[in-house]
Amino acid sequence: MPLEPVAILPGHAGAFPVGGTGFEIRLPIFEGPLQLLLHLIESRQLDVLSVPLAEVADAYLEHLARNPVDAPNLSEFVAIAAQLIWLKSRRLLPGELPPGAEEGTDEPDEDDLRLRLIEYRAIRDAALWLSARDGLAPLMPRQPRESDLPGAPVVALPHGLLAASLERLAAAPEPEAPPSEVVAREITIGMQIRALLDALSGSGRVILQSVLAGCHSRSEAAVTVLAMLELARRRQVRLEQSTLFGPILVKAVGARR
Amino acid sequence: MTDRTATHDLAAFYEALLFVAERPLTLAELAEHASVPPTQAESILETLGLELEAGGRGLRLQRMGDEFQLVTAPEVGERLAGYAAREVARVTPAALEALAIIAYRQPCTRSEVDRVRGVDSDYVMRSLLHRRLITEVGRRDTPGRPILYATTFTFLERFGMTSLEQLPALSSDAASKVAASTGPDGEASQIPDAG
Amino acid sequence: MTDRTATHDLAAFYEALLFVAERPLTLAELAEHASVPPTQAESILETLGLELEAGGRGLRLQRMGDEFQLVTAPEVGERLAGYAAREVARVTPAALEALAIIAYRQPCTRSEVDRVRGVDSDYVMRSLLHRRLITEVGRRDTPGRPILYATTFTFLERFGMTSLEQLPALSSDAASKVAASTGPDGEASQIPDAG
Repeated sequence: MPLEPVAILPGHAGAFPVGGTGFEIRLPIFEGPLQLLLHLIESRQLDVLSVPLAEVADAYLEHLARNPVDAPNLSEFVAIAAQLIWLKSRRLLPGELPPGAEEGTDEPDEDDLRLRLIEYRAIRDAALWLSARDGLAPLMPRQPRESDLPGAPVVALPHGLLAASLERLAAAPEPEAPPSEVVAREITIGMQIRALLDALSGSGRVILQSVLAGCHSRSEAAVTVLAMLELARRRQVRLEQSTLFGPILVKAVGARR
Repeated sequence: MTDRTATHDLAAFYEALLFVAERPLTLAELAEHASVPPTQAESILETLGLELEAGGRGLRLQRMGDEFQLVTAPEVGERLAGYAAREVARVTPAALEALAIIAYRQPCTRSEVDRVRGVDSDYVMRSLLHRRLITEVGRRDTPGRPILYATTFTFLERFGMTSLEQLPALSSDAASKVAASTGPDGEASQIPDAG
Repeated sequence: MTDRTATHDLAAFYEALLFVAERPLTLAELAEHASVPPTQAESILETLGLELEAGGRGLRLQRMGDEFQLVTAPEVGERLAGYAAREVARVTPAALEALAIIAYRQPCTRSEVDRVRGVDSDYVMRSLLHRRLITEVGRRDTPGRPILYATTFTFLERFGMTSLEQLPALSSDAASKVAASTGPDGEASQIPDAG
């Protein structure tokens, strides 16, 4: 069969069907080469475990020639096409089989591809299982309420705390004057998350205030705090503070005591 | 399915429903959610209450008039009190700042709090609302009609005060910091109809 | 008081504690609140989980790693879904594949997901992160220090499971393969030292 050019879709254009009233793009049908290969095998009611994969080569190439492939995954499609063509060529030229290899036994390459297919099939089945359950019978946690906690005798906080809090705020240096034009923010939450994770990679715990002490600007400190909160939200760290305004202990989740 | 199984299943449903509900539910609502007449809903709730009690569970069904809610069992109250005391005592510096700003300049909007603190206060405001330390008291009559917040009675209790006049005077620096920043919301001192 | 009664009482306490807690609690926290060693806390939690299930209650104990929370029972999920009437966008088939790989192999890196699917999974991973179905849990200690991902409580809640053990076994040929295979990043089973 003559090889035809493979149609290519730019970027992710086809991977995300655009839903809506009467307007839908749904291309390509197969996001990955393994998905396509598995479909070709199963739609012919062949057994993944025993079908010589070379037999599926033509169907695979034909599909590739007719249907566009999205650019990011093109190389995977082509790599598997190449593997299939190679498998087929070996079957067509039995004389070329390496000595010792018997007709009909799997070549190492075929083994690899078959194992990938089997692995992928298991995941696809698991995904189908998940799909059947998606949101149908969700387990719901509870939103806590103020009234949950019994009116335990709480020691009243000194109201001077409030004024002290404002005095501290007033004493803090004013933020730098806003720049006259928009400049790229030099410090991102992502950067500070990495910095915090690095700091945690040693003992698994770090005092927030000591990290903040190393910050060069108010905005860097603010971003660091946001990064810490983000990590807490993702449950990667736990925050502990035993006394008001005391040291805030940041602990990597899973860190031993 | 026997009647008893059906009742038990509906009791489990009510337990879950009351667990996720954000407020006590009325008998009428509970009946509607299970598509049963109120009398049957009542007997299902009775079953639930008995099952919780007989099983020695950590939760109980509480009835107030025709409203129902799940609450913690009295047997565990003492143990929980220790936990509760620790939780309630947790006021973060950020929350304290926001609370202080609101206390001294109430009523005020969230963006005023943001401006004084120099950072976004969305989360702390929600946590203060959740703890009933502040409450919405109306809207400022400026574009966008931002919500105005004020402190509550719970706030006074929490800080051992009987009135706002007991708040200590601020230093001039702090006072100007709190008072000065009026922003796009308009006049900070304009008090709305709390209506 | 017999041991069994003591365990039952503590199970009731844990039920109440998890009911009022603002977030999932860790085994260490639960042990601390009951003043028992973690191993005992774990067996109390096990008792609680079994009692809830055996009693056909409307609630279940959910475990993710060493964190625990109470959730509604799967049996009432369908009825409750009607109550909550939350319009949830379904997870796309592509994202479900990625999710399945992470669920079975966690913690794992993006390139492992890419490799099993034979497809670039950047977009689906970001969408799973955004929906909080997966989360970053650390980095693999191999060149490039790739980020490791794991599933979350939201994942369990959404797919109606109380623990990862409820995932069905992978088809037998593949199970060993998926568990054992190593990606380009190196050892799949190597969990980073969290500290």
